[in-house]
Amino acid sequence: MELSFSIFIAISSLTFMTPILLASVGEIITEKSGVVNIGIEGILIASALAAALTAIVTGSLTLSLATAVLTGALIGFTHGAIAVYFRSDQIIAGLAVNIIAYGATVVSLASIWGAHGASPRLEVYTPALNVLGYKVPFISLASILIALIAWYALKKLRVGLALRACGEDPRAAEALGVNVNMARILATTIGGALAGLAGAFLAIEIVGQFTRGIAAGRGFIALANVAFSGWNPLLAIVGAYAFGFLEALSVYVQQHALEYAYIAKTIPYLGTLAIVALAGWKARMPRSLAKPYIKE
Amino acid sequence: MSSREHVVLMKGIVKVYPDGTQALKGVDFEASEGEIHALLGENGAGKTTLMRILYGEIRPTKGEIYVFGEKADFKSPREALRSGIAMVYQQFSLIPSLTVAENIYLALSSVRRISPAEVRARAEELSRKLGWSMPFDYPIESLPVGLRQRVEVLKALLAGSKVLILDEPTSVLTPLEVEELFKVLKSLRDEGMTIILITHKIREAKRVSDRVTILRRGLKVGTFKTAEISEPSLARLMIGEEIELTVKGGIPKPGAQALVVEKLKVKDDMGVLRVKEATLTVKYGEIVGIAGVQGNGQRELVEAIAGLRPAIAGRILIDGVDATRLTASKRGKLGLSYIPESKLVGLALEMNIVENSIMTLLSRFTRRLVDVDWGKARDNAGDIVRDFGVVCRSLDDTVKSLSGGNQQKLMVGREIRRRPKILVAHEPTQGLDVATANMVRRRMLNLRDEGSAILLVSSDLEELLSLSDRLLVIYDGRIVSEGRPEDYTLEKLGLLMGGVIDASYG
Amino acid sequence: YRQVQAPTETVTAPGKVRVAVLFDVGGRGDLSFNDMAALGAEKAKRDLGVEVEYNTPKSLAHMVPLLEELSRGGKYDLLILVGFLWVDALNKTADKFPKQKYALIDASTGVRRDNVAEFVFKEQEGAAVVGVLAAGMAREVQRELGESGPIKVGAVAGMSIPPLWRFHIGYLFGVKYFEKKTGERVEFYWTYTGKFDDPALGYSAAWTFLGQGVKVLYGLAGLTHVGMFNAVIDWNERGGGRALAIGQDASQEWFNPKYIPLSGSKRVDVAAYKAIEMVVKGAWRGGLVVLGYAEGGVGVWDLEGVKYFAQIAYETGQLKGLTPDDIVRIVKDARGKYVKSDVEAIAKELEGLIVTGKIVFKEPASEEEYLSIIRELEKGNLNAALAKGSIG
Amino acid sequence: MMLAMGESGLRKVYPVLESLAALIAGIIGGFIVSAVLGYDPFASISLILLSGFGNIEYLLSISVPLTLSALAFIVPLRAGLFNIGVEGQAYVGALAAVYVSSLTGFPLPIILAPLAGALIGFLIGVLRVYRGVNEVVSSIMLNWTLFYTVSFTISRYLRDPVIVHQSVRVDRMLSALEALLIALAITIAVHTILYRTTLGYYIRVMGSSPEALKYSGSSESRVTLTAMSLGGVLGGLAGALQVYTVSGFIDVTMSAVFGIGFMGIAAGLIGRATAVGALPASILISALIIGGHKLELVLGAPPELADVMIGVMMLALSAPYALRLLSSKVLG
Ligand SMILES: Nc1ncnc2c1ncn2[C@@H]1O[C@H](COP(=O)(O)OP(=O)(O)OP(=O)(O)O)[C@@H](O)[C@H]1O
Ligand SMILES: Nc1ncnc2c1ncn2[C@@H]1O[C@H](COP(=O)(O)OP(=O)(O)OP(=O)(O)O)[C@@H](O)[C@H]1O
Ligand SMILES: [Mg+2]
Ligand SMILES: [Mg+2]
Repeated sequence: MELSFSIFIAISSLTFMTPILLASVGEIITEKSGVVNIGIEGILIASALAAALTAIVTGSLTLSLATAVLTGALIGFTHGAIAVYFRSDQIIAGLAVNIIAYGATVVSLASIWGAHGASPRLEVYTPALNVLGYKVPFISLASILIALIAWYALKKLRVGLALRACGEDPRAAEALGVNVNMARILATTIGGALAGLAGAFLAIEIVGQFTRGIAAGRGFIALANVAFSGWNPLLAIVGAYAFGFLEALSVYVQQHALEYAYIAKTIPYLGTLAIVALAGWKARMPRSLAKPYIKE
Repeated sequence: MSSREHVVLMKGIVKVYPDGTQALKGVDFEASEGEIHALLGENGAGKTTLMRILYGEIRPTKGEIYVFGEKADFKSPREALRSGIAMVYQQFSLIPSLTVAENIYLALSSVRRISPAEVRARAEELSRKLGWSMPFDYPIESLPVGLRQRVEVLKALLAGSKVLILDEPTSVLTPLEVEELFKVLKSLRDEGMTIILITHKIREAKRVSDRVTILRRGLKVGTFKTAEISEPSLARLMIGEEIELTVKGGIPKPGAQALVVEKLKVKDDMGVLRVKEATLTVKYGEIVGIAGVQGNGQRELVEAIAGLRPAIAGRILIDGVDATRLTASKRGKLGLSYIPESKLVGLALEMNIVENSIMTLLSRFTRRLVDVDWGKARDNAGDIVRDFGVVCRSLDDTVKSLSGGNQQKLMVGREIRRRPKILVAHEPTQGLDVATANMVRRRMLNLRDEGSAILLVSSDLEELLSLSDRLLVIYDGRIVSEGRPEDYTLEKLGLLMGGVIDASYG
Repeated sequence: YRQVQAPTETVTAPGKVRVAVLFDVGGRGDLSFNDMAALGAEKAKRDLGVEVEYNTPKSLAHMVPLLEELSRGGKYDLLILVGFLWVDALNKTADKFPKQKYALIDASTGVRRDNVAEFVFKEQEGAAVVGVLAAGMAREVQRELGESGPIKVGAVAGMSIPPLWRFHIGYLFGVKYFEKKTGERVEFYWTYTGKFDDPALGYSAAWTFLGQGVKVLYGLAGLTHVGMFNAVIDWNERGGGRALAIGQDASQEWFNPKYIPLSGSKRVDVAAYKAIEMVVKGAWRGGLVVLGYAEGGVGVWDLEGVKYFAQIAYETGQLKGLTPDDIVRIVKDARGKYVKSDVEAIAKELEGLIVTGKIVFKEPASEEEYLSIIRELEKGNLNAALAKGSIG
Repeated sequence: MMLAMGESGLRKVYPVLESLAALIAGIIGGFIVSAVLGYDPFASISLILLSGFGNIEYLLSISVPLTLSALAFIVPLRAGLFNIGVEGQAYVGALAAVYVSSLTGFPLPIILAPLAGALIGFLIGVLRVYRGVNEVVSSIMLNWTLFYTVSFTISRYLRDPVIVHQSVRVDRMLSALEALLIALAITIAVHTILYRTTLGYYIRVMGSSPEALKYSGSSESRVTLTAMSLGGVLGGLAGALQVYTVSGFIDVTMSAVFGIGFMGIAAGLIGRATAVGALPASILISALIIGGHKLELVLGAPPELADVMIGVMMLALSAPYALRLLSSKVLG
């Protein structure tokens, strides 16, 4: 690879990692509070549709982002509330979110635009910066910032300590004066909101419209990235970036080995797996993850 | 009500848990300013429940609460904290992965706005005043229990509490640490604080409290001035019937060496060396007790003996066989049985009683290599349940649905009924009421009399003194003393357990 | 060069003919052959007054039972099967229901049956002309930017399956033909994204190519290449670069006529329409129908076609802000700007060779054969791709 | 709370009540979505619910491989392991079935396919035990890796001489009845393994508490490896049965097998993570999917309406406590 091309790939991977990073950080926040939400894929899809619909109807980027974030937050909130008050099996509920979101968005696509695959094109863009001559969407930088903030907040701020307390030992957290139920719902809502932003980014910045099942598994990649990172937002940046970078690399490798095109496609997946297996940082998940907290 | 005296007033408290358990059946309770008030009662009497209600953690089914003369209706501990009530639970309310400072900050900031730096400064000042040196930047999980309790107390005091509830605070402390704690409590009382001390140790209540309230099976028996009531009458009021407080065994007839531990070194989950060259021997037909403050390596020691934790160095001989590298099940086949301290280890809570009843002896209930004989297992489970009085609806109940005490009975019963050649028992009577605990003790003595070797680790010193034929003291991962129980006084034991003296002394 | 005509009106016949269109897995919304099949059927519905129903199997697992059930039911005069995944189901079913008529589109069972009409396309032929034009367009973009060095063209493809092998061969052939005729060096970039439904992946694959200086990208990946379009648009409008995209199957210029001035055609709609028409007119004939350049089955969309699809998009609300006429005007300008007459001449020449049958492309029967053709083409051996005729 | 006398009786029927309630919730969910989006809700729902049962042979042939996939998910789940790798295991199982069949003919593939699946399950287990890699991470990554690797193998080594994109086909197919018998036999086997054997015992102990497992004399690594391998065996079988009862071949786009692992998770969970629940749940899901096909054909509504119903059903099943709350409110 030439140097300038390497720099190009290095910079543009920032764009491609963004949805995965945002969703991962959201999920880390959610899981730190003791709730697991494997419905991120569904949130990505649903909020991408919300972003597209709003952008088309209003033409406003701000509104479009806001609706997507709100949609994500709403789904996250619902998931959290069901988990907290109905003590749901969070895994089943999350899978259900995925299935419902996929089905409902395809059905909506047909009933809103009479289309089966894609919405009309969106005529909005997110603002972007120019880094060494290459486009870097502002949201991509923001996503890194969000990861840093999440890391800092989880480590230092009261709200972060409180969240972690809920994920470690909800009973003790409650005794420490934390409202565990509220904290968990708050966390899933924030997690959902970030996944919502990721969905909007996917639709607005990358694809330029809504397409059926637009996330194409990125929600699950984000989920894997959460475990990959050991619930650390900083390492989540590394994981998301590595995946984006390896995806680009696989395109490059194929050029030189057409007969191994299929094999080249495995690069991002095997590469990520190799990183986790070799790095082997001992990840400890929040002790009370996915366990309902029953007060009495 | 006169608000001056009755800092806390609870009237007609009834509590029915969601599963229908009637924990409190109309209890009145009051505590005044500047007193240490002991709340005495057997296991399951409702002491903790009453205080959890006062602390706002759970809501009473019926009843009224007044704090400083005002009607209180706390919806959460946060509200109670704001009103000046703090509680230190039996299981500490600390987040293991957070540091001391973070834990304290989290607790204080839920009461009012405060910066981490300010919390830190005030915590340091207070601990200096109490003469404690606290490792503020260490995660709780790296601290010994005694220190964790101090964190809890610091937390409560810093929150500006006027009422401090302590739930069985002494059960995890050395006698020395108990003294320390009582000294602090008394000085706090003298400063005007109200201290409610939950305990079922009559002697403690007698020593430290000003007044005592006794609960029995969800009802209040009465409130008395401590000075005006004797220990035997307290015991009678508490238990409701005369029972022997201690069990005495026959004369031991030690035989061959059953269990030998040589220069054993063991690490804990965090990789910290917890057992540092421990050496001990248990012979057939004797009970060897180990005394020690929680966190001095006894858990790692017995887990290593049971085969749940690798030994870093040293040897373990079971019935003469070098078992250092053997798996837990191989050791079981050599005749070793182990009662763990934690029910999470000793029981599969999601599974039913029958399934749990064969957990350590699956091979005895297996036909043709893999086929589990459930008929036989069911019989076995029925025997345990009957023999140890496990209260359950049916043998198909999940163990999760049993009360803590009944879970303990099931686990202990399973191991004792196995008639092991060698039994390693870690806190075998925890959570059991006195009658059942005594039954378990008697069964262990029977086992010994039948020739089994027993290694008993317990935090109940009276239990140790009355059951052991030989007594060891563990401190900081080493056996620091060995002798016959008659050789020890409670005071000397305390000093040994606290590491103040070692065996060479006296 | 001859461009493919927009679908034109035909006779309106009466009759209560019932047709079911059975899509490929994934179904409508691929902006590619499934949608095109629906388009043809809808046109037949309007023009021929037939009743059309649609069905999308959830997975290949459902194809055999579904087809059997519909055949047994006997409710439909014609079952249109879209995509090669139906081959097996058809082989299992067709002989059991000799009265049921089937039309298989974009694949062949390899067996001739009276009740089965099969429509296959010579993707190589259309793609070859696209290749010439793509190289020419890339050259103009490069000139416009004042860049020197080899011309760079590329494609973002879906999965490595036979239709895409044919596209690959044709496209590369066209590029090499251009190289031969002009003597200008062209670098060729091709990637299989492995998916037909992941536009974000299409974006990142395209972006990687654009970063390597590729100036024209051909989209051969269904929904996935929607992301490629967006990457090209971004590259122009926000990346500070200049590049063009080429669509495929339907005319996709209306997506963004400025940067997508060209689309290859593959008339799945014509095939569907023809099949229905045979039934309606009582002119059914089983057997293989090969739709090549000469038959108007593949090629490059002309402005009429561009307008036709822009019109559909306009009516369904997909196209906003611009009218179909605007689209046509912009496309015309763009084509004028980027397709120079020398290139047009080369394209015409190649087209002539194809239409007159002077050259006929090989049908790769295996992946090995496909790969070896590609290797030869890369070396400049154009004849390796030909079953008949040769390039001098 | 509950009436004291009926309590234990109620406990027994609760799972059934919950499943019923979930079905109803699913129906209501589908009803609302179809009504909101402008399709006749009564017609839509009755089509989706009933038409699936019109052709039992069709229904069964689709349900059987799905059952295997559900079982493949359930077995590790009972040990607390989340086997999302069924998908990839099914790929290699299908590949092995087709390949071995081309070399030897029936019944050997049915033996070797599970072995291939087991290898993948074992690998996931090894990564977890020896490298501490969370099985969710490795499964997700391996699924895609295997997708492309199997595609590669088909396109390179297994093409059909006549129809290029297809692999060599298996030499005989199983009838729906044969498949059903196999599924029943395997269900019984899995149930027996889980509840009657020492292995199943240890699997369940681990699912309850890994600490207790060690205490009971087994080890987490051993059970992890066996449970994942067993899951892999079933996943491989799911792929093989998909080929043997449904498709007869696999193609480079893997569409014969694609998605079976993910649907299996849904079926396993709707079947309440029990071996005996897997088959009924698979039949229900398959019927809904077939119903979705009919819906599109008859009403022109998107077949994905069936997905919405399946999802709502799962959501309802995820929170049995909601039902308990509801019934305690209703009963007083
Ligand atoms: N969460 C709960 N749900 C149902 N019943 C409970 C719960 N907690 C306690 N109980 C029951 O309430 C009664 C009182 O329990 P509590 O914990 O208050 O006793 P205690 O006096 O503190 O006992 P101990 O000395 O063992 O701590 C017991 O019968 C117990 O079984
Ligand atoms: N969180 C909970 N939710 C529902 N029931 C509970 C809960 N915790 C405990 N229980 C039930 O409450 C009862 C008492 O439990 P607990 O362990 O507090 O009793 P205990 O005081 O230890 O009893 P024992 O006197 O036998 O030791 C049991 O039936 C148990 O199943
Ligand atoms: Mg208790
Ligand atoms: Mg208590």
